Amino acid sequence: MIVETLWLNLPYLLEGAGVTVLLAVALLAIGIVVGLALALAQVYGRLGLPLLATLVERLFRGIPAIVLLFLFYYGISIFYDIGAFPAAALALGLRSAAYQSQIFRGAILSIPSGQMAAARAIGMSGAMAVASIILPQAFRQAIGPWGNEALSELKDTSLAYTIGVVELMRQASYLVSDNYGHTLAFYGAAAFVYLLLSLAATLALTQLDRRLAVPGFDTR
Amino acid sequence: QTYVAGIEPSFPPWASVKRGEYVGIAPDAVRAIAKQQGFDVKFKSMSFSSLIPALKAGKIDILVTGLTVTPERAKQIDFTVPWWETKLDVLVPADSDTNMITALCCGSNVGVQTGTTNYEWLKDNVVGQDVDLSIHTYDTDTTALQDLLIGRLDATFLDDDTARAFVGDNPERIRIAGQIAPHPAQVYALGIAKNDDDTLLKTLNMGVVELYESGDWAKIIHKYMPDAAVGKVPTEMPADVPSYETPIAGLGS
Amino acid sequence: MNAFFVFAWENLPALLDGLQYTVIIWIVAVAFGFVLGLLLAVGRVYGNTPLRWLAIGYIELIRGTPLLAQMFIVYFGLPEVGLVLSPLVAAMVAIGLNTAAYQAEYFRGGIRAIRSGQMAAARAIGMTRGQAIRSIILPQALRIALPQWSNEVILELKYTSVAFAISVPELMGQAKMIGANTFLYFQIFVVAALIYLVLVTLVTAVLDQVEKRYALRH
Amino acid sequence: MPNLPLMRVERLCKRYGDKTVLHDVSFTLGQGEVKGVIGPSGAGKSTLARCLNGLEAIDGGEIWLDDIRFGDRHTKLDALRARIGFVFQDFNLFTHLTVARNVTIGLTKVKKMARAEAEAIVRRELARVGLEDKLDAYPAELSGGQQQRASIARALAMEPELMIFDEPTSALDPESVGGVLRVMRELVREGMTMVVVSHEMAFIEAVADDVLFMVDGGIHEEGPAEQIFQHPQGERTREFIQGLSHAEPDNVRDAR
Amino acid sequence: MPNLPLMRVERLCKRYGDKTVLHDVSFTLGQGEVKGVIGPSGAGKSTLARCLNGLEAIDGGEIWLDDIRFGDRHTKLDALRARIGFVFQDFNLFTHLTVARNVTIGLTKVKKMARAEAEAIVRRELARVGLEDKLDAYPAELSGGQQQRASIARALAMEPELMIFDEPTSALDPESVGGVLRVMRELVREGMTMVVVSHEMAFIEAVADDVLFMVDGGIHEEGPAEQIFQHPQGERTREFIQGLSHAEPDNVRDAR
Ligand SMILES: Nc1ncnc2c1ncn2[C@@H]1O[C@H](COP(=O)(O)OP(=O)(O)OP(=O)(O)O)[C@@H](O)[C@H]1O
Ligand SMILES: Nc1ncnc2c1ncn2[C@@H]1O[C@H](COP(=O)(O)OP(=O)(O)OP(=O)(O)O)[C@@H](O)[C@H]1O
Ligand SMILES: [Mg+2]
Ligand SMILES: [Mg+2]
Repeated sequence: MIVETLWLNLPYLLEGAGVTVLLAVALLAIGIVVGLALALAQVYGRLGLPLLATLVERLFRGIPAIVLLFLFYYGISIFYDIGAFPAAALALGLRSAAYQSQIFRGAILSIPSGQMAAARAIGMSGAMAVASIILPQAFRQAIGPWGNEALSELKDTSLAYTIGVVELMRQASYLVSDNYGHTLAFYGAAAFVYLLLSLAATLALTQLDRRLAVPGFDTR
Repeated sequence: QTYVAGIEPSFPPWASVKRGEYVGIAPDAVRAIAKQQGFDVKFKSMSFSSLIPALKAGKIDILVTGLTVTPERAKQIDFTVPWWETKLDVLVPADSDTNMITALCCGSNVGVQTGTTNYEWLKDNVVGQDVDLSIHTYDTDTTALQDLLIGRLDATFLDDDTARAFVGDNPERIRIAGQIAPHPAQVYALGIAKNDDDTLLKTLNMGVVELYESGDWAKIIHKYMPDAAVGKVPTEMPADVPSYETPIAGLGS
Repeated sequence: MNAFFVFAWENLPALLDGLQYTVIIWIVAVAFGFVLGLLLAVGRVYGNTPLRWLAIGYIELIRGTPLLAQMFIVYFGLPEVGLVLSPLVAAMVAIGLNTAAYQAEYFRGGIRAIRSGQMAAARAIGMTRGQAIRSIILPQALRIALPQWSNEVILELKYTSVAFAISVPELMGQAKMIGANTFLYFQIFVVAALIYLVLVTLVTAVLDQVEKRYALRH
Repeated sequence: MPNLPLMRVERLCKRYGDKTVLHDVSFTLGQGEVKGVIGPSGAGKSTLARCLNGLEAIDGGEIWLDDIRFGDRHTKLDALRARIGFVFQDFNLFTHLTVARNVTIGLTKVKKMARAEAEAIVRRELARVGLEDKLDAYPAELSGGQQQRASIARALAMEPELMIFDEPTSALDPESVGGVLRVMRELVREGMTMVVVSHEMAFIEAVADDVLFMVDGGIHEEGPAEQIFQHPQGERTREFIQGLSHAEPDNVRDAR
Repeated sequence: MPNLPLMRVERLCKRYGDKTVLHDVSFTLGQGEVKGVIGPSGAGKSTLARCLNGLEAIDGGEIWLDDIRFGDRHTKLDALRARIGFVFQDFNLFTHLTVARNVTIGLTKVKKMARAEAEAIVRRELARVGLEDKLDAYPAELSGGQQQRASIARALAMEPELMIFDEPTSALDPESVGGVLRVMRELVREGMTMVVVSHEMAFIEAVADDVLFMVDGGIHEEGPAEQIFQHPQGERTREFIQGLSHAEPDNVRDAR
């Protein structure tokens, strides 16, 4: 019976999974762009910029996601009628940006300073050197920790239900509340879907790691 | 006119999701009222904690679920006239000999969903009365019940309707040990934002009463709870709820 | 605004009650995850093939599934095999098992960043592999992993709120209860957020000091 | 040989915090001139080399390349650096790029050259340093000497008017040194203007027109290579030149 | 001088994958003997040094230290290594520990010595290499030469019966080389048994009793230092010894 219920509700679980993936991709994309900007500001910024970036990072790492979701959904609504999905992508994306900034910062700092000097010495501007010499190397260093962050976020998309984004976990909990006594079965099914998604992500990252592998560095 | 109804559909038989559709007494009733009163309704699902901010931000217009009326809550939102009165059931494992009395004393572990008025009732009427009892609070009823089955709990407290639904599904594992009729009465109603313009409150109040009078209310109730006795609507109105001051919006005296 | 402060003040005791659970779960889980995470990372890098795959399997399984599901398995699943844990212990175990997988990956990153000469030099003065890993590799790997590991520590502080699902009345759970009573959800969450923020700021300050104190001089 | 001065340094000063690392350094560098820079460790040779390329901001004095003054507000240091090749002691090849890409990246990014055109230059420059068969190797796959020659090719590809070498052989094993010095010697023959900081005294003596002997952040003695090595004037210069051989002649075996 | 053989190597072979890096290497090392190992890059000198210390598993042949054979099932390689000091080209000091802790860690962890006792030894060994004032410095705060001397002290503190040096000076700037060679020369005087892989030919010539000239993974010529340097027998040896001076005598300035 439970199998049948699961089968009949598979489309909804998959629909939830679709929302989960979409939200994860959106928030990670925001996280990369903003996180990178924060990291660059922290490492290379002048005047108050590093301090400002650190402040933003601390704030978004410190405030619980649920409050960020409220702020971005109901707060922005005062000026602009934002949808739940974009609000969630923005709130969780900026939160992820704070975490990602630490990952990128660590990676940038691990690149020997000679690389920057050499880039400047052939006439590159600072920005050019960062873009074509420092970051490509830093990305490789960042892949491992970034994977950790991406997988956390994949599952944290479930927080978005708070403001009404119905994703995988919520579809599962609908089933749980409507079919009392099968908590483990439905959450188990959801967990299995997450596992498949995560393994796909890990595999993709491993491929990327191989692609970016450069002789002279451990690739295992 | 289209109203957006905020719903947390994990509270059968009042609100749940089946195959992607919002079902349960509350959404069915609101659809019927909408038809009668000539407005459109759109449902939007979100977590319970988000319903109130959403209402205040104008993201939704009506709270549609098994929403218990309390004077405390009435400071933040307006309630329509109550349409259901519920009792508190004490659930115990089917094979246990715990009764109403032993469930509430003697080192008993009792589970209850947080944020429910059931929890409030327990706190107000049992805790601090020098009884030997520990209360465990749960995010959802289902987790509390699961713990009852595992044996971490001796009894759980929950709304009569929900309790019946659960027992109906698992008669061999859980039984109802007894019922408590709290005072003041626990009643359900729809919620809306506090607003100077009481058009919506009037419409809904009228809708609730007309739905009851047309007999459709009883049909909806019986669809989800075949054996339930349908009481008069509006039911008893708790004191200190501003929107219940006479004249009641939409209902005259 | 004034009303907000009154409200915050009135409910502060309840939140602080919850905070105790949050902090205790967090400390135990992070410590437990630290030890297990180190073992997993070492197993994954230096272990023989079965051990390596065991570590990989564990890490990917845990990272691949939601904490809530893991917590339900520990809380509701283990009793099936006769192990009934109290909510608090179950929360510590579940969160500890979970964070171990993430911490392992940070530590592994740290180990990978150490030049192979360090191991060779340790072996050359007669250390066993175990001794070399313990006294030479890990102390350096931990220092390297520290900035990114701090992400995990802070994240975990907020993940303790999942324990509310199995009836641990931690900080966020208390806030939800108060919210349900008063319907002042947003306000109470903001108060909770401020408490988290203070805690995170403290933790980050400590970790910053540790990072500075133990920074590897290259 | 020196004719038009290509570079002029006047009363150059450089501080790190409180510490003055260079003070009152002045000299001129003619077109086609090879200037050797020698001196004990910590004398400021590397700092000077980095200043000449605008890699370090200066705290006093002036550096001119032709008629452009470093540090002027409208001076584009990036553009200046593109006219000066710099070879680092520890090569600093871009680890994530192949040898060929290491050489082209300055051409395509800085000089905005088309990829095809750049590749022709790469082949020419890598052939010149004897690495025509290493186009697709990564830096980590090369020996130290090969890495240094690749980094020379990277600098040469930009067609610099001046090459600065900061101890280009001191991170190399003795056998790799030969190859690098051979390439440098070739450049000298072609008439490249060069500043060479090096501990390879024999080499400096052989190729440099003029030698700066630096001590404690200042120029202690400047003169033609022959004068510095054969007839040093300064006390410190003499000591330094004489103290250079490590393999002290006493045969310790006999002492056992 | 060689008397009792301390170490015996017989038909040693070592492969990396398909590639044979050492083949049929045999020699003996007497108590108190200093063995120099020279040869072109890639000859297998470092690999040999690492095999002698059990850092690499060997694929054929035998290595004996006294009457203990490497690789026997009941041979504890860890214990063997504690009897052999190894000095790496790039020092490999433990980055996270002070100089003093670098030296004590082997004593406390491997020899289970009490902290206080170990510290006395540390002072003695660091004084011997002239670093008595650097006890609390971290490796990164030392110059290359100081780092190498600290790493020698680390090895010496274990009171090894044999010291192996793998190009201990080739990562150093020329001026730091002197200090390291001085310490090594002191060890020679004290009668330490040593294997020294080095490109410092003058040094090898001065201190080694016997020299192995390696080419392509084998011993091309072995003999007393004087023979190898002054009267090399093998064709390759002669070429190698003659090709050592980089500063070719032709004065390129004249060719311009
Ligand atoms: N970034 C820096 N901050 C502070 N002091 C510095 C810095 N870089 C160099 N110095 C100091 O400046 C002085 C000159 O250093 P520099 O590297 O120019 O000497 P050098 O002549 O190149 O020595 P070597 O032969 O050892 O390379 C040294 O005392 C050094 O400690
Ligand atoms: N880990 C390895 N895997 C494969 N090949 C290796 C490895 N280590 C060394 N080799 C190869 O073994 C050969 C001998 O290397 P080794 O480092 O012993 O030479 P060497 O005589 O010490 O040279 P150098 O003077 O450059 O240090 C070289 O051809 C090298 O490429
Ligand atoms: Mg220098
Ligand atoms: Mg070698």
